[in-house]
Amino acid sequence: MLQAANLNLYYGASHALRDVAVSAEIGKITCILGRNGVGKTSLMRALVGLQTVRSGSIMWEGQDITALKPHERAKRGIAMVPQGREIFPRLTVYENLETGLAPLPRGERKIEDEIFALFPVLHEMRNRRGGDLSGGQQQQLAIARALVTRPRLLLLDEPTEGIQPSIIKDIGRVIRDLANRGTMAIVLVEQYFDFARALADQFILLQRGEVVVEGDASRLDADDVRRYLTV
Amino acid sequence: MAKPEDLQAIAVPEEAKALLAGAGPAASSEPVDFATALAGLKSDSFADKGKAIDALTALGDVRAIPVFRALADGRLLLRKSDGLMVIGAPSGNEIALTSPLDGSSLGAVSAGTLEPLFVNNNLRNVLREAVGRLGLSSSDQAARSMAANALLENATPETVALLREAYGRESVDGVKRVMALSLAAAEIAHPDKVKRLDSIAVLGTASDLRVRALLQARLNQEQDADVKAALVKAFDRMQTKITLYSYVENFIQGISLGSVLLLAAVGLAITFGVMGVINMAHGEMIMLGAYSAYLTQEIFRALLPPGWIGAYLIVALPVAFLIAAAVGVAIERGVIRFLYGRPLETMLATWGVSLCLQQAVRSIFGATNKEVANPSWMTGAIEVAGGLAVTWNRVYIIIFCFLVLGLIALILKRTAFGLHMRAVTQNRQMAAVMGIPTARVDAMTFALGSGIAGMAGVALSQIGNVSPNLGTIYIVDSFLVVVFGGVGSLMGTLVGALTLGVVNKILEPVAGAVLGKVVVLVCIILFIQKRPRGLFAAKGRSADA
Amino acid sequence: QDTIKVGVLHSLSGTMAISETTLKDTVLMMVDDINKKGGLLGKKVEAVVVDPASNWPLFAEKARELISKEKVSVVFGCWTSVSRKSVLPVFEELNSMLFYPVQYEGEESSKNVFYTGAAPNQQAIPAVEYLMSKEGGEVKRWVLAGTDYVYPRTTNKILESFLKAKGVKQEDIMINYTPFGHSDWQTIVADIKKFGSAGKKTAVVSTINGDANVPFYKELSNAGIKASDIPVVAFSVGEEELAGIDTKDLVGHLAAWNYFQSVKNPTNDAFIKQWKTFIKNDKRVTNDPMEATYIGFKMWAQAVAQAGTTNVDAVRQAMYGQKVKAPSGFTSVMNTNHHLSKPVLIGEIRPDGQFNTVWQTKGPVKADAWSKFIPESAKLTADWTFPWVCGNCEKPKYAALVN
Amino acid sequence: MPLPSPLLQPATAGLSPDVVDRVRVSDTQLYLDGVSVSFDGFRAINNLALMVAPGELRTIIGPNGAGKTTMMDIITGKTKPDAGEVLFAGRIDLTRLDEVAIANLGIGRKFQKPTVFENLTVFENFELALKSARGAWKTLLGRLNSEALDRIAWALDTVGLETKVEDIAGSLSHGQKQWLEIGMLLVQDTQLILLDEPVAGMTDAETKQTAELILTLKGERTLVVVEHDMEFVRDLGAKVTVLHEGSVLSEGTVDHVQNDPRVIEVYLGR
Amino acid sequence: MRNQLETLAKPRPLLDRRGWAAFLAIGFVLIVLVPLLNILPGRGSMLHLSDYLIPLLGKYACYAILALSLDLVWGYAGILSLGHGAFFALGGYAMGMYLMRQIGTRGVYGHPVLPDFMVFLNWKELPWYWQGFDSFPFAMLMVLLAPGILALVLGWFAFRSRVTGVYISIVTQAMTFALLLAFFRNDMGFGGNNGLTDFKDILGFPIQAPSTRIGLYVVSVIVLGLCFLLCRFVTQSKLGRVLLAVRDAESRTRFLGYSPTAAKLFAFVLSALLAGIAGALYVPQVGIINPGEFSPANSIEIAIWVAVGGRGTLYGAILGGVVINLVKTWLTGAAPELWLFVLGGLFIASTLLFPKGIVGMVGQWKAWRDQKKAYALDDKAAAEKGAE
Ligand SMILES: Nc1ncnc2c1ncn2[C@@H]1O[C@H](COP(=O)(O)OP(=O)(O)OP(=O)(O)O)[C@@H](O)[C@H]1O
Ligand SMILES: Nc1ncnc2c1ncn2[C@@H]1O[C@H](COP(=O)(O)OP(=O)(O)OP(=O)(O)O)[C@@H](O)[C@H]1O
Ligand SMILES: NC(N)=O
Ligand SMILES: [Mg+2]
Ligand SMILES: [Mg+2]
Repeated sequence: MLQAANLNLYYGASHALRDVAVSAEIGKITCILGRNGVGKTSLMRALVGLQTVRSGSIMWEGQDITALKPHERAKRGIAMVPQGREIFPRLTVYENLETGLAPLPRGERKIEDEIFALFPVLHEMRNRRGGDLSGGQQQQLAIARALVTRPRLLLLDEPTEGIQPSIIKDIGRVIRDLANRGTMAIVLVEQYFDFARALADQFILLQRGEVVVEGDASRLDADDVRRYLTV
Repeated sequence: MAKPEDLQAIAVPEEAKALLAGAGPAASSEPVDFATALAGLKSDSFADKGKAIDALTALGDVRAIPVFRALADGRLLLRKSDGLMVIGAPSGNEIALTSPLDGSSLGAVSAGTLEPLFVNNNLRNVLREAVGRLGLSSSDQAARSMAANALLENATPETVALLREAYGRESVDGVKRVMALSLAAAEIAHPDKVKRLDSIAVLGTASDLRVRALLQARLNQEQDADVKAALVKAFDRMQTKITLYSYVENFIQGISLGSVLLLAAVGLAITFGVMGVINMAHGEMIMLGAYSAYLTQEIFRALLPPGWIGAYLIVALPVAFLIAAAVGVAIERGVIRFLYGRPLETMLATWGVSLCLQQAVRSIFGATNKEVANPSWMTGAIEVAGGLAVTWNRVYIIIFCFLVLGLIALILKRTAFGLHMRAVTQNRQMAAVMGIPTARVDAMTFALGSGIAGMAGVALSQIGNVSPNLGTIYIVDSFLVVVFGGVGSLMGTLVGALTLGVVNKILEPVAGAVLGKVVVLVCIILFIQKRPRGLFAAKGRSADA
Repeated sequence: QDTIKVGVLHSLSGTMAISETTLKDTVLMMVDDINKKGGLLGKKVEAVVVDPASNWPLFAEKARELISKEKVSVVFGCWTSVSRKSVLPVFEELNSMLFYPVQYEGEESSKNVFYTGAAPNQQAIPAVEYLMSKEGGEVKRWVLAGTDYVYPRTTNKILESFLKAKGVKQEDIMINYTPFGHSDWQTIVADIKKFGSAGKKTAVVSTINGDANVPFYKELSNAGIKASDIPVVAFSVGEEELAGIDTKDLVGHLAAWNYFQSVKNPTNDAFIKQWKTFIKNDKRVTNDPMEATYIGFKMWAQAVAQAGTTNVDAVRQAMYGQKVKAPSGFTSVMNTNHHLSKPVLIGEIRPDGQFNTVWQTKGPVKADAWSKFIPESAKLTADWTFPWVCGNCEKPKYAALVN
Repeated sequence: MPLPSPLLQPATAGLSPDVVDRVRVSDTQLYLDGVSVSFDGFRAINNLALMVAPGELRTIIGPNGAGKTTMMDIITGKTKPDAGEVLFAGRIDLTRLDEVAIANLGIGRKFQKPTVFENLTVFENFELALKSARGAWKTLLGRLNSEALDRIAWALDTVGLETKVEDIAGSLSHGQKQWLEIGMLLVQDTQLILLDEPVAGMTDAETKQTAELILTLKGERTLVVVEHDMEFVRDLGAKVTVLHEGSVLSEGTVDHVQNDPRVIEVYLGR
Repeated sequence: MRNQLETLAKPRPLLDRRGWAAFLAIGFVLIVLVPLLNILPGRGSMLHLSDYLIPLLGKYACYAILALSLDLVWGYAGILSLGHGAFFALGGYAMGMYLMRQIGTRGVYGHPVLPDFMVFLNWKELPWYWQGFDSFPFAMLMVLLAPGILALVLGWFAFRSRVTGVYISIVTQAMTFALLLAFFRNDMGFGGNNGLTDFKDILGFPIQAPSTRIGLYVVSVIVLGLCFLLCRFVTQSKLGRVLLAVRDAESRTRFLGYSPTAAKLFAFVLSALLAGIAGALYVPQVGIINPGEFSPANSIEIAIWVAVGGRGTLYGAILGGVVINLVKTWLTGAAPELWLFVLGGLFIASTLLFPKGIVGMVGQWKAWRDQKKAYALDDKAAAEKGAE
């Protein structure tokens, strides 16, 4: 169970997250919504430890991980699919996936076949440099790479960006499936509202760095969305 | 002048008696005994020493061989206390003494209590010839071969006779061939035309520069047309061979220079090529390696028996690796880690580090060069033929640098550490998110690069200076090699270094060392226009972002 | 308390630190010594050390600083000719005094510089003459190998014309220049080997400078070129350089200097002892430029004592004819051309890194500021006393007054 | 000092006669035929043909890795095709020009991954994009006129970055950079506009808004839009080309391609 | 909105009011006050500025111009030239050749035409490339042309071929290294390792006269000021922004229709010209030009000055050039055996503490202050909210 509370994050003098709280439960999907620049990515980066917060706490599996380094958080089962893919450009596709083995105990360092079943193109292109892949292929690689770590908390920052419709559908199914297995908590940032709504168990809606609406997915009504997501 | 009292000390009693009986030292045409002749070597005049040597040689006593060798090497000594003539051999910090008369041991003393007998180059030649003459009857086949070889150029009728005799006795083929050649050389000016032709036929099969000189000299004097024709033919054949060898030699020298460049650059191929850190202190890592070799050698000299000294270089390699790696880690943890993603600031900071390291070494070890010995297994050359020789240290360096490069390639491509290294440098933040301990990987990568530079320093100490400036000598070349090869490509570094080495060595005989290097640099500049990302450029979409 | 300040202008960092640091220490030793003996003119002598960092324009800047700001009475400094050239205008402009202790190409005589190192006629010519002699091996073929800069160029030019005058043919002379710090000697050593295998006795005259010597000699010894085959005689390789090389395979190669540490005489024994005590290291060696520094310092101190002042003009006058019993075993004299008379010694390298003197001049040789073997230069005379008062004149400045 | 720059000259001046080609398909704005390109043996574009008329809006869809971005790379000169013809305005052979010359012909592009000048402010990004002389001397002495300002003001307003004008572009969020790049295209005012996934990372409302913006440009400008958002593609209502494995799989109206079984198979999914 | 845009769109001034005030004040001190302090007060006076400082300050001014020139290409166009010393040296050699010719018969051999080093190496006549250097205008032209043409040719090839990043650094380094070796060669006819020395006068003024020194110093400072303004003009123009764009995302500028080749070439050549001018001013003040100036280490050092001062700010480069050399002058005298530790330590410390250089300290401090302010403000708001 993830419980982050009172997160405050600054870029220099600009206050990007204001007392933000977010939680995620094993087996559930938490959606983060909000317009461009409200702080969704900042929140995700804070959760994995790439951005230090000025105040607030992040509790994971009952422990305070606020001060931990990103790789220590990875060891505790946290993985992220970042916005902008962030593939290792000069590693091959296979090597990119192998980086995901780092936080696993020695005996478990193996890439599951399931991953390739989900993204067959990655198998086809396993010896190509990651940087040479098309945008959508890279996005698939980024998701696969996160899954290789066998995370217990999976953070997805706009994972469908640039992916073709059929695969988006697959990804949706997989996310649902992963959640249903009951071994993983999922936090999903998504602009693609239909996709988000179909998956979300609970949600928070950000505006200018603040949580303005939160709750159960059933409470997510179109009015709120219109109010906060349109111009 | 040798005083009779001194001689008493060396002489076994009977000989001493004979000596005191009045046999003049050296040079007398009357037969003298060994001890008396030996005493002549004590003279301060080079001319008198020469006469004594002649006298000893004339005696034909093989006991003279170790004496001559020792004299030529400066190991024939006088004991200051009593003027006794002894042969010395270093043994730890002391000199072990043996008697020139019967080879019996006289114990070991400290070097300060002895005084060497000096010869000059002229006498060294005389000695060599004498050793050669005496050596023809040695039981050691290498000694016989050397002796015969030494007689190639300056044979006298007397030595020819000796040689012929030895040739008759000889049973080893290789030695026989050398003797045949020397015999042929002696007969090149034989009044008998047939003998001359025979001699030329034998000589023509060699590809020795000395033989070529002999043939050429003869060519200038020869009157007979047939012989002249044979000479020209033999000469031309040899010339072709020698020219061919000189191309091979050029190429090997190029590879050898290339391997030095490669050694200087391999560490940088990691710290700069893989990590992207413009490490201006790279040269100082090499320097630290060289000083590690020096330190190891001094420790060996101080603590271990002299027989061990040859091994110091082997021990120096891991020592240098550890020292340079430790300094590397200190630099990475202390400075560079705050500067990732800001390569230019790293350049500035490592420049500062390099200044400090240079000055530190200067303060600790002094500004002057340090002597790092070549172990005996690294000295000398393999003579192939026709003057083509490859020195052992070069051979070892070539082998060593390929080993190191292979090792790095293995680490980079085949280990998880290698994968993490590459991932961290390509996207440090994302690597951290994937669970790679970036700080540790950075430190270890830098340690590896530095450590390898340190090992390179050990190798380079064998062919160059060991001074605080050592690093500055290699830094420009190292960057040149890594960049020319293509940053990030080990293969590029390898091919780049070897290419530069070979091209340099091809140009050097034509353009001279200075212009040759200028031309090489200009070629590099032009080449980079053709391949703006080096020889082995990173390809693909990510490269031209 | 009032002191007499002495400037020390030797590189302590950069490429020249290898050679020059020792000279700085030598000056400090001399200062220490003179102070122990009660100073000079009743005052303590104080050394002002600066680091021109092997950077030639910085030499000029530091020289100016020493003279103008520190107000030193004299400066001991420089190694390379270019550093001397760089500071020369400063010393002349500010009328100060420099003691230059290194063998050099000559062709210079400044009123403000005293040259205590060898001129070419005190090193090169005698060395070649020796090798031509029976004792030296009757060398017939010559390799002139040097670093590409003025000193080797000039020396080789002088030697070339000397050799030709002795009947050596052009094809028996090979000239080769390499850049500073040249480190890959494979080609050249192989060439030397080939050049030397033409059946005539061959020798190498090396004006290779500084750092490049170590790899050169290492290559030489590895390539198996023995001194008895092809001897190398060097003018820039001394005890200090050899201390950085494993000399066991270099035995018999030669050097020509005005001083060797191995020379036996009481002055030298004292000098060596003084040095080892001062530097607190029994393994350190002495060498020719150190001896030149020693001579220069002694002469200056004597001249100051004699003049009773540190005034540059007065001291300069007192310098002429100044004599010092030198560690070389001879008495060196300062001539009016600002150069010394010194003996020439030729030594062979011993296994212990020292030199064994195999030949020496009967007495001191007077240095020529201008070489007789360069036509334009042969005409010139350097003499800073009446009636010449000139460093490069064809006739005395005050010729009219003489008659 | 003569600057060796094509910027100093009118677009087609100095081009060799065979570059300014035989007028073949004179009334196309963009013409590709038989274009192929391989990377290390992998055929990313395979005998591709495409014709876009002046003023046309063309939508391009296709699976990940179909070659859409590569096609744009070819048009803008980033990648040189191994074979085939690429003509601009029916006569200019783009394969012989470099990126700069092509851009100066009037071809603008938004990249799939937003690329802006991160160390310049939003305003400066616009200033650089602004249609004006590109030569070194001209830019040295160049000044902004009020017409240009109007254009920037309009673009700022359109992309909703008014409050960020003086911010450093690097500090923008992902979506904001996307918008900035679109804005830059607007002020660049080129004849042919290539948009690679313009609405990725936008909210549904913003997507709609973008579609409207594109529709207003249609007619005046020729637009080629690559997208995966079928909703958006539908909103644009333009002719759709489906790429697959480097060549055209299907072409026609949105309805036509959406019902093409092959398109469903490889792209849309069931 | 519109107003804001109008202000943003205004041509940027060379300097703002405070900038001009500082510029003029510093100019006054350096050009008027310093010489006066040297000339007027008596030697013993407290106010007297020592003679030896004048050429030193003049030298610093030349280094400052050099640093400025590198900052233009490195700070703005992103070209880290590791061969700028070469342009400096070429300018210096052009000036040195003029000064050599001015010696006339006053050389040691008294040869009317040939410089001393040619006489004693047996040169018979002046090589063609020495022709014309007896004329000051011609020499000045060469001060510009030699580095300018080299930069033009090298830059044209390199930028056109898209040689960037470390590759361009290495190309420039190889260039200066090649020139170093070439100029070392005595056969090149530039005096070999010794270079050109023993100058007598410049434009008829004796080069060692205090008045000439002051003159050269003042000229150097004025030229520095002008170069600074010129660089400001370039960097404040739209071309300045194009250069920054090229620096940060070269490929992207191409798609906007800017030719990075042209922009970079402009900056590179201009920068080489400035470096050449700096070299030309430097030589008469230090009295020697020799191949050492071509050494790669020298060029690296220039980059270090710029980095320490603050890259991409122009005045930072000037400051860096002056400060480092000041420190060096001081330490090589004050701590001759330890100064490398101090200098090296300074480099390390300055990169760690002031990543944006000395001048970046101000911005760093401002950012820090703003952040503190924002924290305080937000904390207050939060407290109030809590109180409600
Ligand atoms: N490195 C940075 N420096 C300064 N400001 C930043 C930085 N990164 C983000 N910001 C600012 O913080 C705010 C939140 O950005 P963030 O990237 O978290 O938004 P987002 O919600 O993910 O937007 P999008 O939907 O566009 O991805 C934005 O206003 C942005 O300008
Ligand atoms: N430099 C390259 N080296 C190797 N393969 C490449 C290279 N560039 C592109 N490719 C391959 O070419 C194919 C086409 O890529 P492209 O980026 O054009 O696809 P796309 O249609 O834009 O896909 P997406 O919708 O995912 O953006 C992909 O399979 C990609 O992996
Ligand atoms: N003067 C010398 N040896 O440079
Ligand atoms: Mg985001
Ligand atoms: Mg794409």
